[in-house]
Amino acid sequence: MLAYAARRLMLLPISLFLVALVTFVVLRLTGNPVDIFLDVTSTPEQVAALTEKLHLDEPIPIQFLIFLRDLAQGDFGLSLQFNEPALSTVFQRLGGTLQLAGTGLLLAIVLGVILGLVCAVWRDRLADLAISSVAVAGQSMPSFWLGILLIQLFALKLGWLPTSGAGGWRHMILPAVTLATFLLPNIVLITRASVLEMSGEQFVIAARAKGLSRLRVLLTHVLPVSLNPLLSFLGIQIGTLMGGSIITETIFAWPGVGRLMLTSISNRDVPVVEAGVLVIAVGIVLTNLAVDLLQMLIDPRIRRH
Amino acid sequence: MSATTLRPRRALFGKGFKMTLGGGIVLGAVLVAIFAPLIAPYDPYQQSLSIRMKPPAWMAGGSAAHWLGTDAYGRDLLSRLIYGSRLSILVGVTSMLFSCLLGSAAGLIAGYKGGRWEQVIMRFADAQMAFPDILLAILMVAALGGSAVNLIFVLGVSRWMIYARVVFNLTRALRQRPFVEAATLYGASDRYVIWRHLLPQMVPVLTVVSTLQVAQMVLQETALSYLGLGLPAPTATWGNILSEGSSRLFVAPWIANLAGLAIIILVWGINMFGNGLREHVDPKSRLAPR
Amino acid sequence: MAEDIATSHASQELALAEAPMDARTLLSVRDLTVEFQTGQGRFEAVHRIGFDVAKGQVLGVVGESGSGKSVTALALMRLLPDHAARISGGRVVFDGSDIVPMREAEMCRIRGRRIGMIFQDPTTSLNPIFTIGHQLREGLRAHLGLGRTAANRRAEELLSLVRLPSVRAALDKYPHELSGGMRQRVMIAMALACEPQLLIADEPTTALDVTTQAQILELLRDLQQQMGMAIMLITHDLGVVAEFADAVQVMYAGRIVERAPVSRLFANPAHPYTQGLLHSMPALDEEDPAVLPAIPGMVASPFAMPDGCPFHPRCALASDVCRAAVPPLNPIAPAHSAACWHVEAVMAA
Amino acid sequence: MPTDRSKTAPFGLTRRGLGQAALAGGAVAGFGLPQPACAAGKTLVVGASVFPDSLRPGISSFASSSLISQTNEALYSRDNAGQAVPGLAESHTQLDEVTTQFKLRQGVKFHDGSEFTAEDAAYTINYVINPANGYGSLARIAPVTQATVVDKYTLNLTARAVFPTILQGLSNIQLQSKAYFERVGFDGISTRPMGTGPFVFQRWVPGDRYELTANKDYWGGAPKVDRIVIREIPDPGTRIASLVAGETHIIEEVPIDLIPQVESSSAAKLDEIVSSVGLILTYDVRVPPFNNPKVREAFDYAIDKEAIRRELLKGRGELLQGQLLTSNTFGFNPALKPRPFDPDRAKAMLREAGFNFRTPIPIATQSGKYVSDVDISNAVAGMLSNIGVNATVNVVEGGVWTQMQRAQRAGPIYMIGWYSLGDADFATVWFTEGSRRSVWKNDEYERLFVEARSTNDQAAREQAYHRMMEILHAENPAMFLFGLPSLYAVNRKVTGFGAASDKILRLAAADIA
Amino acid sequence: MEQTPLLRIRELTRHFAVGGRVVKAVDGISFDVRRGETLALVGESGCGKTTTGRLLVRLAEPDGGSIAFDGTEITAAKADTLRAYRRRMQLIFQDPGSSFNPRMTVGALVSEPMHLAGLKRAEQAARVAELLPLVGLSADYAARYPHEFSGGQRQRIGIARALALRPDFIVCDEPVSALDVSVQAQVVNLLTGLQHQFGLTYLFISHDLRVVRHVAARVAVMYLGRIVELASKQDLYRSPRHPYTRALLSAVPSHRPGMTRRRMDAIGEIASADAVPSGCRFHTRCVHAQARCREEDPALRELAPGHVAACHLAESLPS
Repeated sequence: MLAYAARRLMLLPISLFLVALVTFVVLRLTGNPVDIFLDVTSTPEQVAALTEKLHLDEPIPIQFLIFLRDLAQGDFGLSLQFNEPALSTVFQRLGGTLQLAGTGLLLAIVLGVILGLVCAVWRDRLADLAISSVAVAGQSMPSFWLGILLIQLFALKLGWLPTSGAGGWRHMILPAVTLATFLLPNIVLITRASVLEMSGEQFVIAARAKGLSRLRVLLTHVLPVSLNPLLSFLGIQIGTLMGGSIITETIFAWPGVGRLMLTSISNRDVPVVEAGVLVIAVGIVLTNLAVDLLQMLIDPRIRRH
Repeated sequence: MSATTLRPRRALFGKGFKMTLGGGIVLGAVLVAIFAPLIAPYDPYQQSLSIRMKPPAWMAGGSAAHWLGTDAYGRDLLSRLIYGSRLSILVGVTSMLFSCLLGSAAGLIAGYKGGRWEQVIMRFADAQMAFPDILLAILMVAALGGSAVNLIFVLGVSRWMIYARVVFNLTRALRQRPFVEAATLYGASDRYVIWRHLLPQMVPVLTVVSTLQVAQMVLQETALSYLGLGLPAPTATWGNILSEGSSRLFVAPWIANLAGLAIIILVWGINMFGNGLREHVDPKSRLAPR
Repeated sequence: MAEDIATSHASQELALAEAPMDARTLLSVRDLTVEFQTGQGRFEAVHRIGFDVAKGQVLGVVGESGSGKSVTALALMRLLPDHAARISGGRVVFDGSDIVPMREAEMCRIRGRRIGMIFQDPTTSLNPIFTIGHQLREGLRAHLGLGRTAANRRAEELLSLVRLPSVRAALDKYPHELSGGMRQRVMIAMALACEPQLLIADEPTTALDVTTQAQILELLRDLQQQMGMAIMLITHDLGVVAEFADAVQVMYAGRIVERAPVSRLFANPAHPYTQGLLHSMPALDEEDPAVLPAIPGMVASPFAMPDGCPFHPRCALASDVCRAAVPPLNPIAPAHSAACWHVEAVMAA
Repeated sequence: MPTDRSKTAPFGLTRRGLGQAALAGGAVAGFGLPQPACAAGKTLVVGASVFPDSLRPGISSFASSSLISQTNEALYSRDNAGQAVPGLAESHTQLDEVTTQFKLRQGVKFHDGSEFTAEDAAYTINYVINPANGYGSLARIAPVTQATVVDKYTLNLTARAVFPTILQGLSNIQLQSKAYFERVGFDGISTRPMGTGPFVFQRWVPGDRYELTANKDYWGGAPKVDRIVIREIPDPGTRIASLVAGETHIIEEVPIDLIPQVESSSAAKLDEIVSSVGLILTYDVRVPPFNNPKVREAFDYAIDKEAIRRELLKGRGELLQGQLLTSNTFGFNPALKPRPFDPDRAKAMLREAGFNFRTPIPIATQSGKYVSDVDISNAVAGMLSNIGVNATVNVVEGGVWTQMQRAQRAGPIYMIGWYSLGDADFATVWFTEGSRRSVWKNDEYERLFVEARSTNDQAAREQAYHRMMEILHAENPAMFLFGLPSLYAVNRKVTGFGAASDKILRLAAADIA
Repeated sequence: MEQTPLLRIRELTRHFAVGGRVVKAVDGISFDVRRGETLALVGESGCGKTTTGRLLVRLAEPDGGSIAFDGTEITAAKADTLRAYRRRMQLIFQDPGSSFNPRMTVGALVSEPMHLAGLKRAEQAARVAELLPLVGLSADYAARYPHEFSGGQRQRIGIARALALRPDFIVCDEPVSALDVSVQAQVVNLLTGLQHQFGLTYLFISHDLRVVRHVAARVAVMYLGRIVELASKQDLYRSPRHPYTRALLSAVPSHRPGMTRRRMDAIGEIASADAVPSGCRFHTRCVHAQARCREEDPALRELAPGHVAACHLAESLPS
């Protein structure tokens, strides 16, 4: 397992290299950061200085190599907006995103698995129909609109929760719920499908033939085995969650990496965008690795390969 | 278990029902889009500030002249929603086609050729999985600017690897299948195997994936519009209408809500249809949603 | 019971009349009917079958796919897939009580404790994500209330019982780390964990290699002699039955078509289907005819059962009466009965 | 919330290696925890519409001025109406045509306890006027050539020529402590501002919040509240919602359409002031179609400005009278009148000018920078479409906006507002070549601008500005739209706060009842 | 003088790499398949019999050794040459269902080999109409889809397809093991009938010693990638010389109730092909194994005319 983890980690640089390459190319397409970051009234000397500082006077491939060199040293340069190391700018906001994404993910998983189980157990009954239909409707809903509706209802009409920003746990509820809805419907449907599929497995009948009760078989035999497809899905969708946090953080003015990315892209803060994208990519790759390891932990059959 | 009664429990939402209902909604939306000029009561871009933010006919202050009311510039909301369906569907479908074509070709090459091709293509796909699609889309729209063509390109590029993975796995699985081996045994060329045996087998799965992807693309377009990276105003897209309306929820909630409703209905219809199709193609539902 | 026989559908209990339930009877099945509801429609997978299993008896149940033999086994365990199948009639009296109307909780106390079951494919019958030990202990702890150590000790005993090498190490292994034969041994250990009175073995050797098959059968036979439980051995392989069972019943299209003590069935098959099965199997030690005597045609779809005897479309002896009426399971000799209108002709052939 | 720490813990290691542990760690660890103990006192929360990218002084945006002026003050500052009032200087005297002497306030303490003296003022101003430093607001005091210390509390400023608007200009130059500046450098004062202002810097979380505590020793009297939190809430709906919900006490920039939302709340009220910003749509006169003055004039006829003001601005603000300046600005030419709305005439003129109606005309605008900016752009685009022009709206983000401005490639039309702060000098400068903003050039205009700037004769200046307005009116380098109001919404419990025409938050006197 | 065999296999080897381990699926086997005969390849799962069949028809590429078909070396043949031979060599799959493209009709399936061989459409149709009755199916079935048929019927379709190009040689890979007992006999009869009718040569892969005894002329027994015994049917069944063959035979359930079984010569289960034991591969399971067996890999020896076995103790085994 450790060897596997090591092998996977060795692939990380490849992924990161490709992510870095794409980011670099796209950002170079968007124009000269010097033009953005110097005031209209700036002097030619300043332009030259910044151009040199950002190595913009070098040919593009050289720029990329310089970028990679700095990257290897963890140096993304200074944020053009905040005038501080880009990476620490990103890390400052990472806590917020992790907190939000973690809560949202937890909420989505716990609720999703419970609802999915309910659907599977009462398959084709009213509860299943109701939950599944809502789940499909949930898949179909622009989540940012849901966020806005939640603000309207819970913050404005009822006044129970704050509208935006970070603070105590109450600030967390609406954004976390909104973020959770990016994954929740799918988790419900996958859990349902997975539990139903696994319920038909021979070992489930065999377990019941041992005299274990239906509920016990469901919870101790079917559910653990059903978690693996769900984990695979989560591994793939962790990117969606990050994407969702961009939107959610924007709606709720949540100080996280997502919103930082959005503003940095709009402001062409190249170092921060590059640092942010790579930090997100590392996060996603590591999450995927964690998911894989978790799957191995659950299913010994996967451990071999 | 009840030993004495067997209630034949058939899903109320059977695949037939899902496909009919979903397909009906989609067909309806497509028809509306095609015949927009005939159906829409007004020019969707005709603004008249004096009647701005009139509520729908059923609300106090509404009038039958504008069934769904007007938006912030006095444009007829119904007409804008009708015209908006054109771009939403167009962007959704073409970007899906683009990413399907791109991804399927990549997946087919990787799966069929294997070796270095596989390494390069699938590593790239993996890498892109580590790049949230919406983030990539934001980056690219920011770089390229928001036009319909760019939007389609960006949405397509941001999700090609979904198809690449599906097609790659299918190709690999199908190549092992005895009927493909049988064809090889009879001296079939690669091209024959691909066209005659692999692609036809993939069509149902790809249809399902593509259908559900259209839904995702429509949602993605609205998300980009919300972030101000969609098509430029005053273009009538549902995303733009929803985005414009969302800043006026308090004073004119119907603008955003009706646009949101339109999106939900269409996307729900597509999802319904896609889910039905999935159950039809793959009754054991091995294809994960999305 | 007499009233049931009078119904239009021929009950299969005629043959049982001569062998009334006695103290030795462990399981008594009467008029058991299992109904399936599928997307294509409704059908009876098992139709009013009846049979007895005596204490310590090995009953072979032989049939091809779709004959209803596995469904019968699941019905006895009340493990039919509940969204698709149900017991629509009949009684299953196990050790004096009818399990058909039993509550699920009661059923849980019977399953695994008083009736054990093993399945065709040990690979899919073991949960891949738990160790052998865990899966063995599970039943022990549920039924016998054993503590962890006691359960572990008992699990070790059981694995030695089924002659698994290096028992202690095996407890911590996962199913995929064992060979097919070993897995089936584990399944047997599990089924026998609480020393049940009846073991239902559903094609226990089909998925195994020939040499493994023989070893598993040998093990089962030894364990049966040692522990004295009754076994209901379900198989499609007459050879397996010949070696192992005391009595055989042959099923075809959801009905029992013949029942006999094992030696008698092989010597004097009374149903054309039984006869066909026996003959169509190439022999191992004598010269076959150049052309194997095959049973023509194929099993009818459960949705399109022919009128009359379900076997008549494939039967050389089929006559008008076969096409018109389902033959009852008639006694033709002590403990031997067959459901055929032309028993005499068959036995003469 | 102990989970917060555990979640961020894995990154602690990485961060430590970056030498930024204290900064980042502080921000993250404090994140989501209950408000610190000092919250026990009165905390005033402001919802800002736009946050600056950084706290770098002098980036000539009102958003950054507004934050920096909480901690740092100028020699002369402005009141809410935009008039220059004494700040760190108590008075000034004109020694000769080009030299102004300032008497500084005595006994003023920096937040670090050191005393504010002429040394500090001279040091800051000399830093600003050194072109090598690239200080953004340099243009405000461009004519100043030198700051000299006369004594501890007296400062002389020398200009190149007569500089009639020197006080207004100085109001944009926040003064720094010389010792502190020298110690921490420009980056230091940009990350931890320290000055003489009514509030003391505590924490700056870019994109989220700016936290300050009251300076109890403030020369103008201790502020009434103990703590100030300025939060960035870019979405106007959310901003208003936060006010209505009581999370914020003051919010900036209430969109006109959402005024009913404020008015319907019993907790909040609207606070409004006429600002001196003239909102215009600038044409790129270098290339077709707007190199043709006929096309520019035709466009002016195509827009029903009165309808936009009536419907979108709900009658607020004023219609620019066919010129850049608002009517309250010195130099406003009352003789000029806006061109009437006449779409037929516009259409005819466009045809006459050979205008290609299929040419895409994207109107570039920022969002939330000016009242109803996007709405107005949309309405203009809609009116242009009504006469068949293929107009769209291109909402541009801040960074790109700067890029476009810098490169003078903002597209065929872009929306911008110029503050005059009461004097034409500040607004008219933008159409001169020296501003590096205008692509429209007019020799007479240039000449008049310099003339008006170089005399203290107010009548002569006014005459020059009148003529410049005539030129603008005739030439149409831009479409002149509205003088915009500045709209704040305030919790009814808040006293001592007023809407500012220059969008600077003045909170020293604000209190929560 | 014996004719050249139709197939001459020498030292054929196929190794896979799975998860860093080498699986010796086929490990240097040699045998001939004579014209018109049925050579059966028997053994338990994992012994390499299916891989051997696939190597012969070149669905898998051998790592070493040679295959000569009708006197011509085809081991390294290029696609073009191979195509000509492919017409003469066919494969009948174990699971007929999965060897059909579910989207093709029976007619299209049966004519696919002809289509690929370049036959005209009309010829194809005519041949399909000929083939279906030949395998006992109605010619009308051509328009139907394979899923509409039962297992036995599908195997008939598979046989028809294999016959489409009038091959000389057919590899039958467990052709009846997926079928019900009552249908097995039908398909076995069909295969033997067709062999007589067209003079076909079969390599009959099976684990079912009863069926093999019925159809084969000679039988090769495989164990862990090697042939351990090869003999005529009569010799093999009457006097098996390898303990493994003896174990296989004694493991087959008898049809005679009450008959006591011979003591098995084998214990345990087939080892994994990625961990082949040293010496004689069978020694880990052999009740007769001696020290020599653990060290020395026995070669195939001719013990009687046409009867070869790879066992050191072949002569000294108790009967």
